[in-house]
Amino acid sequence: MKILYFAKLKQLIGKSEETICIKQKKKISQVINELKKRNDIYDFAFKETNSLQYAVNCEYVDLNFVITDSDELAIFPPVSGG
Amino acid sequence: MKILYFAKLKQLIGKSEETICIKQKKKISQVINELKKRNDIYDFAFKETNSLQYAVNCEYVDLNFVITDSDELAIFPPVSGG
Amino acid sequence: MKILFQRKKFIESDFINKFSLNNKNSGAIFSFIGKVRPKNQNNKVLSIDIELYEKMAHFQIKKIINKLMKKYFIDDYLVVHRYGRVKPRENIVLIVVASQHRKESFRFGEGLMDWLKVKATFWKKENFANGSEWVDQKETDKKFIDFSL
Amino acid sequence: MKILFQRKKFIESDFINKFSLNNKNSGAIFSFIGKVRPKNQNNKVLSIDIELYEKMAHFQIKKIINKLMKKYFIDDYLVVHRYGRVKPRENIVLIVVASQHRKESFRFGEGLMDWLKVKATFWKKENFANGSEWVDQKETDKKFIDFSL
Repeated sequence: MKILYFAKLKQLIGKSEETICIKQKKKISQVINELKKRNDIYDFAFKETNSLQYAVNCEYVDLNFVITDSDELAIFPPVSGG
Repeated sequence: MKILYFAKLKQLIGKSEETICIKQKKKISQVINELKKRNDIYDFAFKETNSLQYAVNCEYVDLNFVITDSDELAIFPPVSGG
Repeated sequence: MKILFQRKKFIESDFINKFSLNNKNSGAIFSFIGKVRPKNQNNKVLSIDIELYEKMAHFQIKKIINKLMKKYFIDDYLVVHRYGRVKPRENIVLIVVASQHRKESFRFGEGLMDWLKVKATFWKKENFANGSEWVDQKETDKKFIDFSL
Repeated sequence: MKILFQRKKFIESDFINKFSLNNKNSGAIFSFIGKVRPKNQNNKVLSIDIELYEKMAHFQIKKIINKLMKKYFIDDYLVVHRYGRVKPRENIVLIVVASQHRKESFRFGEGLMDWLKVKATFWKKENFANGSEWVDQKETDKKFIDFSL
């Protein structure tokens, strides 16, 4: 599954995207917990970025949303365009 | 006192302005009754033009407003600009 | 801070670009253009004639603006309104407003249009192939105005 | 009916005049321009960087537009939004809407801006002399959106 990071989160993690393999369906919250456990950089990045938002295939979803390996997950702070 | 006519009222009366002499203070309604009595043209014009509006020195007023000889009275149908 | 009444036709960019440049430090520029529609209920409009009581139109628009400026903080405004003969598809009215934040411009610009429609002394006459007709004020326009101002 | 994301800077008239000409028969043209303000609370803004998740921004704006079009009858719209580095006083966003009657354009244009502010995937970073800061979403912007859509 492709994960995209944007704005401050991307800056703190140090990359804009990566691919992880999800064998069975998972909640977004689980995926994020696993990412946080990887290392201090991820842990810090997720803790430092407030009120993150989640989108799967361009639709906003919440942490309980269940994703599969073919999805595109995007994680980012609240938008500030316009 | 100067009286200005606009739009349909002006078209029916056949002039855009005229000056009348007002010796003492009068309500607008009185002035209009006197104008109507002048001749059939005035009478018809005032009857034919619906929901007339009145302005004295550029401020909207109603028929009971009292005017003096130094005022400028404007009579017209509801505006339709913009 | 200008109110212009003119016979001459104009295009948007004659005014909007310059206005935006003059208000370099504003974050929001609102504009509204009202144009002559080529038809009125399936009757082809050949032209319209706009009559103007200039002194009062100026006075009334200024009065609305003063009220709106007490309520909404804006940086600048421009009002352009044509009179005389206007052809279908030409611009009749242009309102441009500059403010720091967008909502102030929106409320100011919309409020100004609403009040202008019922207070500014312009009258339109539509010319058709088979005659002319004075345009009535729309009932709906009366409902839009904010009497708290 | 266009949504454009572009790096290149633009001026209003690049779009508004043409849009108005393309919508000859519309009675109302609404436009809103959002610009970079040169200061943020007395800190001089040297530039801003706008990050974009393009696919999602397009999808979300289209979704808002589809909802708004069910509620308000409009003739046409145009959305232009810049990304990349933008200088103070340059335009960031332009929305133009054409409709028969003004209120439809106003409601559509304002609603689109309101939703765009909280849903369209753009992020701004302000660059100052002594560092950069990501711009937070404004609390007030959340209050404006019409959840009935």
